Order: sequence, then C-alpha cells, then structure tokens
Amino acid sequence: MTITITDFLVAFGVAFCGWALQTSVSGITRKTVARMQKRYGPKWYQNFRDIFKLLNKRAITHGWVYDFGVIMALAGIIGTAMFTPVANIVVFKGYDNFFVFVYLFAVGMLGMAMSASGSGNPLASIGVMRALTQMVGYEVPFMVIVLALIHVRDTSSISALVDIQQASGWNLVVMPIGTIVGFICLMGMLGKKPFDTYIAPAELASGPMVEYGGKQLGMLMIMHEIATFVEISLFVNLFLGGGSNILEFLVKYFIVYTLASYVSNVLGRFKIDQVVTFYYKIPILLALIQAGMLVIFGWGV
Amino acid sequence: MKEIKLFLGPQHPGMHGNASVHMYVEGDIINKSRLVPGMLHRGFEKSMENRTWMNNIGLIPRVCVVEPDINEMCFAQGAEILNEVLVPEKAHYIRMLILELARISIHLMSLGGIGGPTGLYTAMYWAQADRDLLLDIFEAITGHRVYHMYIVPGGVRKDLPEGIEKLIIKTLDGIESRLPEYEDLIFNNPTMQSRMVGEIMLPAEVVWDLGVTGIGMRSATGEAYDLRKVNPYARYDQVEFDVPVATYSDAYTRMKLKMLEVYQSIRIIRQVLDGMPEGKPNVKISRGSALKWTVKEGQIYSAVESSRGEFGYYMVSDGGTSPYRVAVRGASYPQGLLGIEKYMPGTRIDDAPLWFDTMGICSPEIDR
Amino acid sequence: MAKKANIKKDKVKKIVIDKSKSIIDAPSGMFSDKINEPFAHEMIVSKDRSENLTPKQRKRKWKSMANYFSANSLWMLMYCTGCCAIELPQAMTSRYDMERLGMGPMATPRQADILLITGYLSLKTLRRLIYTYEQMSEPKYVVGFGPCTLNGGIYHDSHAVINQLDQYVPIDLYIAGCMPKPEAVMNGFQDLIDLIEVGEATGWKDYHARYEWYKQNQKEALGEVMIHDEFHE
Amino acid sequence: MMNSTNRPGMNEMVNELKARFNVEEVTFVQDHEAHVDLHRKDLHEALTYMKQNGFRQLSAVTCIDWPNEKIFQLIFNIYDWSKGNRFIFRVKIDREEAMFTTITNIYGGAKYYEREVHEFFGVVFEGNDSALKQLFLEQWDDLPPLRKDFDSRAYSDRKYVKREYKTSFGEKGGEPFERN
Repeated sequence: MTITITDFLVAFGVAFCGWALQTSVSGITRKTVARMQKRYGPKWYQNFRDIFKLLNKRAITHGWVYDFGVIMALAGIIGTAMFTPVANIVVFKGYDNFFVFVYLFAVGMLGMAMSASGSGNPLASIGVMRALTQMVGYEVPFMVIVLALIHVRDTSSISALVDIQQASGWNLVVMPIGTIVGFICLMGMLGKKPFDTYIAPAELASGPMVEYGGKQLGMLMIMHEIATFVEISLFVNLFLGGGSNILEFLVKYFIVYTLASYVSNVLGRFKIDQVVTFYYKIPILLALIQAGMLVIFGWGV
Repeated sequence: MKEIKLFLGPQHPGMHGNASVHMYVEGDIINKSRLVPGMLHRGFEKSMENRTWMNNIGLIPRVCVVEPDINEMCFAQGAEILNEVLVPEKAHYIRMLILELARISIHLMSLGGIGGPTGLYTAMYWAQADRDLLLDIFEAITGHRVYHMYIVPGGVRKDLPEGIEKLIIKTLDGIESRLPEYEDLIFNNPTMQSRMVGEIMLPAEVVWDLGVTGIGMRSATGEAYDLRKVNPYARYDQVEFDVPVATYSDAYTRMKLKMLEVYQSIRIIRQVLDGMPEGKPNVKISRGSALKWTVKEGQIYSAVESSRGEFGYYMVSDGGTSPYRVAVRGASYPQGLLGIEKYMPGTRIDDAPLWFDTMGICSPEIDR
Repeated sequence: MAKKANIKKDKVKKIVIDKSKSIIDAPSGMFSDKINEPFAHEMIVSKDRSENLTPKQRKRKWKSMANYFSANSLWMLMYCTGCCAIELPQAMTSRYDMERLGMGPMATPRQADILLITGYLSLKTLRRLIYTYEQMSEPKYVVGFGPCTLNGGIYHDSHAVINQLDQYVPIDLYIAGCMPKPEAVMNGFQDLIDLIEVGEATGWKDYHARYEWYKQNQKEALGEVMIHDEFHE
Repeated sequence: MMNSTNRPGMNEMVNELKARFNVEEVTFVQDHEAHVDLHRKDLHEALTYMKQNGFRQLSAVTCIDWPNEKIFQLIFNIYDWSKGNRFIFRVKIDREEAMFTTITNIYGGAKYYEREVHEFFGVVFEGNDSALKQLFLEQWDDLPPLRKDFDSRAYSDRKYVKREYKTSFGEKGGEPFERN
C-alpha cells in the first residue's frame, strides 16, 4: 500500500479532530461533574479558552532541553494519534499495529519526561519519577490482557481486532474480567484519581508540570488532550468493538471517558507505593486469570 | 538516594494558610522538617496594647481566621472575671450557641479540607456548601459572616433576631441528614481509608511530650480531656453532651472524632435553643463611653476549648483603659512547631499536607 | 449569571476612572505612551467598520481577541496571604462557583494568571510575594483584597505589616470589605474580567516600565528582597 | 480575686508548695486557677515537682515587661488535665540582664515558647541554643517588638509608606482627620 499526501492530511485531520473532540468532551464532563459537586461548572468550551489563553501568553524558557522536550512530546503524540483507527477511518491501513502505539506513545512520554527534568525543579523530577513508577504498575496487567487477546485473535492490528469484534461480538463479552482490568489500567494511563499521584497538586504542585507556564503549558495541554483521545480510542477499539460508524464510536468514547471521570470524582488519591502494590495485587491477578481462561481453556472465544 | 530539599509552601496548594514547611526528603521519605512560621505575623499582642479594651473587640477575632469566636469568648470572659461582671444567663446561652455553631462550621471545613490533600474535591465542595449555610445563620444573628465581634464583655452585642430558632433548627436538620453522606464519601471510601488508616500516628506519649490538646489528645489518651467538661465555662455544665474519645490516634480516627463532635454540637445547640432563658442579653458594664471602660488590675488566664484544643489568653491589666499585656496561647502551637520538627520526619511527603489538616494546624494563631 | 457579551460603555468608563486613581501617586513621566493608551473605545467602534483596517488596527483586533481569551480563563494562584482568603473557598465552591467565570485554582505561579493578595502582608510574606509575582508568566494581574492592601487597614500601626501594597507590586483591582463577602469577590472578578477584555488591566506593563521604582520601594521596606531560606535548627 | 478555693486538690497543692519552696505570694483568680509568685531559683524544682504530681501539660511560657520596676516577669502556665487544676508560676528576672535557665529538660514543649520569648522580649534562655535564632520575624532591625519601650506605630510610620489622602471629607474640606 502506498501512502499518499492525502493520507497524511487525513491523518492530521484525525489528530486534530481527536483533539477537538476530547477537549469538548472533557469540557462537557467538567460540567456534569460540577453538577455532582452541587454547582454549575464552567462553559463546555472552557478548555478551548484555556488552551488559547495559554498559547497567547508570553513564554519563558529553562533551556533548550525544556523547549525541545515539549515539542517532542507534542509531535510524538500527534504522530500516535495519526495511526489511531476511528470507526471506519483507518488512515495507514496495515500499520495500526498495537505495538506501534506502544512505541510511539513512549516517544511522547519521553519528551515530556525529558522536558520536565530539564526544567530543573526537584518537584518535577519527583513527578517524573512517580509517573514512570506508575507506568511500571499499570503496564504489566494491561500488557498481559492485550497479549492474551492478541494471542487468541491471532492479530495485533487494531483495525483487524475491531473487524473481528464487529463480526463475532465485543471483547467485553468475550473477556469481561479483562475489560475491567483494562479499564483500571486506563484510569492509570489517563492519570485519573486515584492514580493521579504523579500530578498530586497537594504535595507536588502538579508534578512534572510545575515549571510550565504560558505557551509550553498550552502545548502540553494539547498534548494531554490528544493523548487522552488516543488512550480512550485504544480502549474502545480493543474492548468495546470500535464502531461501525462515527456516531457509534463517539457514543462509546463519550461513555468511557465520562465513566472514568465520574469514578475518579468520588475517590481519593493513592500514594505512589500504594499505586504499585494495588496494580500488582488485584488487577494482575485478574489479568492472569483472564489470560489463562482465554489462552489455556479457550473460554469465550 | 540523594537527599534533596523541598519547600512546602508558603505558596502551595497543599498548605493550610500562609506558612511553610522546609524539609529534606530522601525519595519520598521526609528526613528532617521544620515549620517556618511568621508569614502571618502582625504583632497582635503589641497592637492590643495600643488599643482600648473595647477597641480590641474588633481586633481579636482576627487572631484565628477560621474560628474567630473563641477569641472573643476568651477576651470577654477574662475581662469579666477580672472586673467581676456578672453576665446574664441568656448571654451565656447565646454564647454557647455561637461557639457551637462555629465548632460545626470549622469541623465541616476540616472535613472538606481533607479533600484538598487527598484529591477528593467533591467532599470539599459539599462541606463548603454546608458551611455556607451556617455562615448565613451567623450573618442573621451578628451581621457578619466570618468576624462576628458579637461576644463582648458583659454579654453579647445584641439579642437574637426573632424566628432565628426555626432557621437554625432547619439548617442543622439538613446538615445532620447529610452527614451520613460525608461518612460514605470520606470514611467508607477505600481509597481514603488507605490514605488515612494507620497513617500519621500520634501516640499518647507523644501527646504529653508535645503538649497537644483537643482532638489530638482525646484521640490518643482515651480520656474526655475537654475544657468544656473539665473546667466548664459559660453554661456547659448545664447541657448534656458526650465527648468522643479514642485510644488509637491515626489520621482516620481524628477525622472521625471531628465528625462525631459535629453530632454532639448539634445536640448542644438543640438543648440551648430549648432552654433559652428570658431576659436581657447583656449588662451595662460602664457608665459613659464604653471606650473609657477600665478593667481592674490583675492577671488572668482565660481558656476555652477550640476545635484544635485549649485556646487561651493570658491577660494582664494595670487598671488602665487598654490591656497591659495579652499573650495568646494558640491551640495549634505544639503540634505545629514542635510536632513538625520532631514527629513529621519518617512520614512521606504525601502525608505532610494531611498532617496539617488532621492535626488541626491554624497558622494565623501560631504567628499572631 | 447574565453574560456580558457587550460591555456597556458607561461601565467601562467608570472602571477606567477608578483605575486611574490607583496610579495617581506614581511619579509622572515614567509611563511610556503606550501603556496608558486606552483602546476600549476603539475596540467597540472597530466592530462596525471591520473591513478597512490599518495594520495597527488589525493588530488591535488580534489583541482584543487575545484579551477575550485572557479574560475568560483566569487561573488564580492558591496563595492565601491573609484573612480574606477565608472567603475564597466559599467563592470557589458550590454556592458561588467561581468556575462559572472560567476561573480556577492553580498549583504553581508559572501556571497562574492572577495573584490574589488576600489581606494584610507581613514583611516575610512580601518577600515571598515578590518572588511569586516575578515568577508568573505574563500577562498577569493582581487583585488586592480589603483595606489592608490599600492603607494597612486595622493593622496600620503594626510593626510587621506593610501599609500600601501598590508601592511594591502593581495592583489592577481592589475589592472592598473586611473581609469581602463572596458576592463582592465575584463582582470584583467580573470587573477584572471586564477590565481585561478592554485591555485596561495593565499592571504588569507598569511593572516593566517602572521596574526601578518598584525595586527601590521594595528595598526600602525590606532591606533586601533576597530570601535567606536557611533550615533553622 | 479570691484568697482560697474549695476545689479539691488546689489548697493541698498550694500548701505543699509553700512548705517546699520559697513562695512569695499565691492568688486564686478563678476556682481552678492559682497564680504563684516564686523565687527564680526555685522554679525548676517546683516545675519538676508539679510534673510528678499530675501537671503534665505546659500550656504556655510567656513574659511581661515592667519597665518601671526594671523587671521581666516570666509566666509558666501548667495544667493538670485529670483534675482540671491550673497553676501559673511567675518569676521575676532582671530587665537589663535578661537571662534564665531553660526548662526544656522538664517540659520539652517549652522549646518554641522560649524561642518566642527571646524573639519578642530578648530574654536569653541558657541551655536552649535554638532559641537564639529568629522565628517569626525576618531580618529584624530594632528592639524586640513586645518590649514596652518599642513603639510599633513610630516604627511603622518610619519604615512603611503611608497612603496620603488628599480628598476632602465632608463640609470641613481638606482638614486632616484627627485621631485620639
């Protein structure tokens, strides 16, 4: 398959629309969460205003590593988003392998970590350290589940997985325990409470982001929104059968994100050691059980 | 691992008030820590010497921002005892009403405040919304939301407005009916339990070593060491209430005791409203201008039970129109300064903001 | 809350007059012309004839858009310098819900747009406040609460509390009351938003222009602005 | 002011103190509160004795400045929670040579109270070295602020810029507002 310039444009379109979508959805969620907290909340487009305001502010720099890391993070995440299959839009067909996501995602995170450490603030270094620790926590159960899935479905292409699910039922039905584990890991990926230890405003003053202000923070916010878009799309595609059309995909997307926000709204924050022990206890056990059920006994397939 | 120096505050979302904790951390564990107070130092004790006894009523509520009424009570009580003023029965009851309402309001703030360090912002929003209803009551009674300047030597400034009882009962019923929700949200919440149970211990020996009073003391020693019971002031000996105690003092227990104290305060307020005597709410303490009111020569320590423990004024009068010297004993002095120095090391940096909330540390009363 | 899409002319005028009062003490001639240039009026006019814009006007239009974003997404720094901070939680939470105005608390000065000086400032705080203010990224705004920031208020004779804050950092808006009720706080923030939308909240430009003057005042009160944050044993 | 009290434990304690130490004067201010003027040499032993007899809490250490008599009066405020009795020990020290021996070996909680007294009055506590550093104030450049001969208003006028009000108030117009 040849990749044309149109494909690139469409891919950029996916990334851009993903950003716009996630920013709106999170705005709506802010509003609904506010209702749970007995208040009205901001306008649904508040996040757009925040981002544009930040891009409009004056930038300060803490050295070239700091600046370059932000650009690298943003570029890495946009690159990841370009591969994301949304409903029936799969731009680079055949390249939307799960492992592509894993590696490309790491580029973005690495850029973020590099930049944050480059800012020289001790709180940022602690935050980065915690973020990496947390990653070690949720990656293991998530990988166990996804590898088991790949093993039984015999493909690691996301769009192929979606096609199989469209034909023979969602993975939610095939592996309910695995979906729960996947959702818990998704909460960790998104940095929703109780897994927002690396941001922890109370003691770390927003952790890696502590030294960011102005344009860089705006870029990081864009990056964060796109990263959220990629992660939730991945979850929808892996476990909820993607979408046969855009609308179905959007509905699933909205439900997953809103659910994650609501759950996080009534939970406190773990300490970092509690995060790791939590992931290494129940989710990993459940993940192994589910993997055993799938791979050894072949239940549900 | 390398030891690094961290500043917690003064500008920090996890801090309660304007104070700073300097600490050396290794990984996440705090090795050494010190409170750096004085950012709220206003020279209260000096300013009070420069003002007349009556002018001071406007100044003293500002010693502790979140809980101003105890200051007024201390000051008024001390001046009355020195001057042998007999306060009418009704004033005592109104004072109890105000003090207990203030206690509920600060406990609600603290219950919600636990949401800050632990990230449970919903609790913060709920508790502040409920606290606001109490501030409405204060506004109706005293005319101010936070600094009431209501308890004055000789009684209270003015009588209760008509029909306020209904508003108070209605508000308290509402708050009491919502307290189980707080219990579900904060105390039965597994993530919150993992943050609070067994964390930030305060054993009984430490209590005596530091001189911690209030909830910290009661939760560790298991004795009802409450000034309202031990040395009843106002008319606390005429109302029935229990003092919740415990023998295992972790963050969870202390928060729970605050919650239980809210129930008891509601109970007291109900009794106060039922038994409210008739009569005048104040006596005239001076002939002519109140600004020229003098207090007889003498020294007195007047203490009341605040939400954080024993809060007292050591007042010295030389018979003049202004106090000769007033020394404030802030209730959070021991746990705030010495406690952080001696017993915060060993906890994690995640616990440092929680320390402030559960120990009950109010930086304005430390700095003064 | 009624959204003020069109700022009423008389309201703008009123605020502009208030603003000029607070900088009246400053030595004259220190302002560059641009800082005091009010473009509130032009902005309202330029809506009508938007086709034939000169480059300068076009820049202004872009500026007004920028002002719109700055005004409607104010992140405040959680720094409680004094008593008035006790009413901020009320203004922030359910009953008054500051987030309706797009305002929210932020953890670090780098991320924040407004610095709320909630009440009196002791010398020790002022030193840290100057650090904090200089760390914030521009444009930044300062709101002074209560009389203590204006003239010392009830602590006018205290040995530890400064009396007139705008000598040390530029203030864009004062909110009256001791302490200001949440209604007053919300109203003040709405006024600040209006000021920013018309480009009148220029305290940070003033700090640039009269940097020497501010530094001089800071040194006079503080001795040295440097913080010696030694670990007291 | 009362000369005696009916509260259990108070009178016995006062008599014990009178028997053991050089007590100058005892006043009962409230039922549960006795003020005991002690000679400065007896204070530490008295505090130790009291701590052994249930007074486990040190509520405060503070100081009063009497410039006319040229003394500082140090106040040690201790409390017995189980009985609810409060004793306040007062000792006089010389104002010019304000020195006293620390009580941190008896009540550990006194560490910061002594530091505060040193900062605000200039009383040096021997044996409590940390008390010599500043705690609340920063780069303080005058007399200790709570001494009677320190005028905080004059200091404030000298050091901080005051806002000048040129606006006229009412009909009198332009006259400076007189205070006191």
